[in-house]
Amino acid sequence: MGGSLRFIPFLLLGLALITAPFVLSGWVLFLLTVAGAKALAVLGVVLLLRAKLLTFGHALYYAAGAYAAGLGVKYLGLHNGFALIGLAFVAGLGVSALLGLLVIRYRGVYFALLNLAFSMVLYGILLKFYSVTGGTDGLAFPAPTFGLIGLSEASLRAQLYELTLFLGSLLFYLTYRFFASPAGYVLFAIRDNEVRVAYMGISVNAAVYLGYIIAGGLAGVAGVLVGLSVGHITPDLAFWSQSGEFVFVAILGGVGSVFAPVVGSILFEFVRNYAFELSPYTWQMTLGAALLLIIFFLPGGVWSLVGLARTRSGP
Amino acid sequence: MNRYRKVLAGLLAAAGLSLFVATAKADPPAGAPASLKIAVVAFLSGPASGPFGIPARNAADVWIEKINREGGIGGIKVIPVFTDEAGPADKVVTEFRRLALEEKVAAVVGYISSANCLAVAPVADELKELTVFGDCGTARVFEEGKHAYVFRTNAHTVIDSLGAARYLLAMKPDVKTIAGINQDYAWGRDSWEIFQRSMRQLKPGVQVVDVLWPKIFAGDYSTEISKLLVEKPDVVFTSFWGSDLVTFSRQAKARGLVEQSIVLVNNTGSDIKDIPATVLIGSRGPGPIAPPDVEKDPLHQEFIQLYKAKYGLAPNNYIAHGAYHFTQALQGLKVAYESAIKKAGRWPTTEEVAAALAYSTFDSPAGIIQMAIGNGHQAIEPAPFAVIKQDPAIGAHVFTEIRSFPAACVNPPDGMKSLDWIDRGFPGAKC
Amino acid sequence: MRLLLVVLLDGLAYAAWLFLVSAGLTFTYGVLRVLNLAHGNLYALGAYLGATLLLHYAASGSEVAATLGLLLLAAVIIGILAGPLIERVFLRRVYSRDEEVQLLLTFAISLILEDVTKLIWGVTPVVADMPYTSFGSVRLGGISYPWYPFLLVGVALGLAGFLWFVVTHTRLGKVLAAVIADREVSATLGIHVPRVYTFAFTAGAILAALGGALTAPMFSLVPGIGADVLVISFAVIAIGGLGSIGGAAVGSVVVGLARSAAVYFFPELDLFTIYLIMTLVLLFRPQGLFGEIEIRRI
Amino acid sequence: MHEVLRLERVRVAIQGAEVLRGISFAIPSTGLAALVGRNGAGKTTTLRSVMGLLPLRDGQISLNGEKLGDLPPHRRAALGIGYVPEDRRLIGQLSVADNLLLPAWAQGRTDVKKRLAHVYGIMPEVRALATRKAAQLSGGQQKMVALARALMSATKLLLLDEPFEGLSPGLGEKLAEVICDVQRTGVAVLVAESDTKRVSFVERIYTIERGEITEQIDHR
Repeated sequence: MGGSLRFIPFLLLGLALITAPFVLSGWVLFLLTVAGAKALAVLGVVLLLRAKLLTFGHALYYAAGAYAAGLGVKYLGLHNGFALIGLAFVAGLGVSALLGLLVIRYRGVYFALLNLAFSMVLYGILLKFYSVTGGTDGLAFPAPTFGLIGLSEASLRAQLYELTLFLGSLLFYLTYRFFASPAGYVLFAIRDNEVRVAYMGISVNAAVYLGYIIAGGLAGVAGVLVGLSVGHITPDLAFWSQSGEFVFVAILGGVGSVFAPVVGSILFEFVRNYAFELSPYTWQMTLGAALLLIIFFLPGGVWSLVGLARTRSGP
Repeated sequence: MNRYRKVLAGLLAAAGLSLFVATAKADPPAGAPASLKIAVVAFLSGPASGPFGIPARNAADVWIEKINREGGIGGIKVIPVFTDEAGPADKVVTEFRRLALEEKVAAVVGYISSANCLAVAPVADELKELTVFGDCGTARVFEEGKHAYVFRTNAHTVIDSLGAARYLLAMKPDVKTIAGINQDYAWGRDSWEIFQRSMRQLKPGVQVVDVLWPKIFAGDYSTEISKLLVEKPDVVFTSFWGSDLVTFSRQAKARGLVEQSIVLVNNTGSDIKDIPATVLIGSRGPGPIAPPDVEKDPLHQEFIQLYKAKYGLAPNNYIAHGAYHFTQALQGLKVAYESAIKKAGRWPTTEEVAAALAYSTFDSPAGIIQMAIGNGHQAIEPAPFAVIKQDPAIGAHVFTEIRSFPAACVNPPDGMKSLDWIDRGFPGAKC
Repeated sequence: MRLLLVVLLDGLAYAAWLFLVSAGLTFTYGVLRVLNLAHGNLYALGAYLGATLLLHYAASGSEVAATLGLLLLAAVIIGILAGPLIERVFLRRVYSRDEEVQLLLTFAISLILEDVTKLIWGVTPVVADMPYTSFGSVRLGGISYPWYPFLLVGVALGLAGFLWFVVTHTRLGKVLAAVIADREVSATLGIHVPRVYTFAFTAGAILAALGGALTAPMFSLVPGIGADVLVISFAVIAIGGLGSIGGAAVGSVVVGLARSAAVYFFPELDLFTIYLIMTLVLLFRPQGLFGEIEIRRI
Repeated sequence: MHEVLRLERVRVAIQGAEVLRGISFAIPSTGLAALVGRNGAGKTTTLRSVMGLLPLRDGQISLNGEKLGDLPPHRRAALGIGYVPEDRRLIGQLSVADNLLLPAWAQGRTDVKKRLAHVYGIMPEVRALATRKAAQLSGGQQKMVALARALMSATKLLLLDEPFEGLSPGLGEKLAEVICDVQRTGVAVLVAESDTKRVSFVERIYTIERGEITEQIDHR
């Protein structure tokens, strides 16, 4: 009885999200699309944080996904949105599978640093190969087509939103299942005590490697979705400050739930935009103060408010 | 307290004046909005804020005040919405959408970074938002795409480096070796490419002895200067700007590079007092390095006075072309709106304003601006260059050997891509 | 041969600068195990205040000792104002929390300090290069070098020696070693650990500001200089080994020489050098050249 | 005879789980007592609470009748409490002499030489190790040095956490002798131990089980 009732809020939420394009302003819709897409990259950061692996270079995979698709547009003439997303996903997976072989041996601040170094090398490459990548001026992403749906270009924003919503939901659900799988539990156990996990006869490195690749693939998809929405990509996607933003949002949302990155991501986009609006000259100070407040008064991230509300309203 | 009172007094005066002007003037055209919101986007933080962003923002501020004092645009008061351009492309585009969709601004003026102009242009078309780029350089905006709602009322970057090549040959016709030092990012690459190709056309046989690519904002250029001192090129070309230019040129001066080689800067945004004497320097458009006849230009004089009165500095001495460019954008908008109103006999649509701005010609503090190329969406401007000299009489730096290359000399004709035009030997150039 | 000499001189001068700007970051990490992301902002504050003092008190050229004294004063003022404030009011409250929370806290402070600097000094470049131009120059390898960068080589060597002496030969250094090795046992021995932390963070802040102050005569100062220095010093100390002063010194020399060689022989690689070295070093020696491997606790 | 150390209904929780559940006991001056219990019974937690390393949820700890409250550890060391943790925890990169002198420096004591001579008097074998680096010592030697280091502070109370663990029988006997010597100089001693046999030399044994004192046995 209780089970079927608990399903209703989710159903309502889902309906609300799906019908959002008919209600919300274009700007809010765009913001939600970008925030939802970035939440996928943040989800990867959260996944790794569950294993106590902090990365300061996750933007590497975000940029890899975006640029794989961007170069696909430029050199292969691809315009099909699904093909571009597939390309970005494969790029995220492929690059993380390759670099993962090296970085998964490291922990703590060294893991964070090595990832940072790799991301900055990619940043340098994107900057250097000016004739291929457009350097800091970046690459344009013309409006994609979604052959199957065949909707008009006028509804592109709504399409991109729905695409991000459905694809994002699917990937979030799969990640949620991964968290609940044996490998997911291993990652969580590593957080408490890695050596004990190793004693249990479980290959820690295999679990970390798997987690790393998943996080890479998620970031790749995030990159292409943001690229498609924004319409333009620059090497800043790989810059360390972008990686810092992902960690920022992960902590803002909290690592307790797969939903937390979405909440954190949306909140961050709004806070950042309003900080710009309220104090264009000192928005960094506003952001910094907001972050301090969260660290001291909401240590579990914004998501902990949801938990609080739940316990208050009873079972 | 004092400052607060001043601001208040200014506000009251402005309000009173505009009230007076508004009542004195004829009724606004039919369908006119109560006010005209215009977004002004410029770097308010980061390294580009000092040389470009803040002067540009301040210039827009005083110029909008002036426009409002004189009755606004088409009798309608302009309300500026200032925002920071800093941040990655996704933030810049999100902010642009907020300005267009939430703030519902009538037009967006601004953008200093080329990357941001490239990112914003398609979005402006999508949202049918009239957008006038204020300062960015890349020629790609209108050479790679057509943008119905996007304009640039300043010249693109070709005039910087082609102008530098022409000025160099005017000052030192027998140049044999050149070296380049440019920041390792897109605009640094563009600048070197245009300069190098122009030199190849204008004086074949000039040898490039070295090309250095320090990281942007690297801060210290000692190593690069050592290498240039060892190589002894006739000319060192650089597209440094802001603090990088100040540091590089002062280190170059301290170490004798400025005496050994000609140091040629294609386009700068720095205080003239911070650049050593004998450095050759250019500016995108004739605002900061003004030819003598432009000095008599009443709009130019008015701009300098307004800016000085409110912000204490002269925008021309502080070589801030961003400041001039933002007034050009506002002038362009004003003239386009007013001619569209005249034509339509009522408040015009965005499309009508855009049509009026295309291929238009209007006056600005930096002289007459012609929207001559890029389907009438891209302005051309002359390219002024000068040598910085210490003037013992006034104890300050001044520009000497000022030379301005006419717009038709340093801009490609309408419909031709810049690099093709250079490689084909500047067909149609009138110098 | 002459070219090699020039490469070496430029490399060493750059290495000295790298060491001066990264020593504070590695020192703070060494004692507190917190990577201070506000390091670059303390550097910027030191640079701005140093430049301001020079412009006020040494504008018409000045002696070496007076100049260095002013710059040191600027660093001490910034360190003593900012260090205890950041450590006592903010950092202290998160020592028991995860590493990433500590990083974020310093990141938040860095955002705030960035705007504080802008509000105080504005955005137009501040230039105070009198020492760079007026301390004279010397001809080496056939080209002219100003004295100031070589003065910095001397200062860097002096600072490295001073830090080495304090850490290994004084009671203070031994107390620091005890706190680094075992915070809890140190407390049971009667060491006032929180005070040591405040002291160490303040010392790190002074070092960061000193790096900036000594840089002020060489660079022109604009908003954002801190972020670049943070990333560079981060890379330098990662190469040397986090928390190791000696490592920072060696890392600086490696990066300094490599960058100088890159400018001379592979100018296209200039941008990459530091990250390439960092990647290579971390791949083969993840703890850095002089870092210690942290023992995993069961 | 007054009590040097008294615990009254002390409750301590670690990560939400209550480990000490209302412990009360006392050690008289010049007393020599042991706290015996299995692993996880709460011995280490008791010693750490006395040292001020863990906050009390409830109850009181007093030294010579004065309540310690939430006095931080370094202040307790200055009051004359010495503590030898279970795993020695010397500062490996410092010499033995430096390890011994750390407490004196930290507390700003003026009688450093006298105190050092006093400790060397009780444990002459440590003097011979003075210039060696702590990390280079054998496990047994490290135990002795850790005890000597605690003695530098312990003018009133000495806390030892499983000092006999891993020691050879011969060294164990020697340690017991030193502990008795310390007690004779007027310092109260509390030893935590899992095996009653190893602490046969003490005057009083408290048995601790699941965070509660279950038994008190007085010798002599």
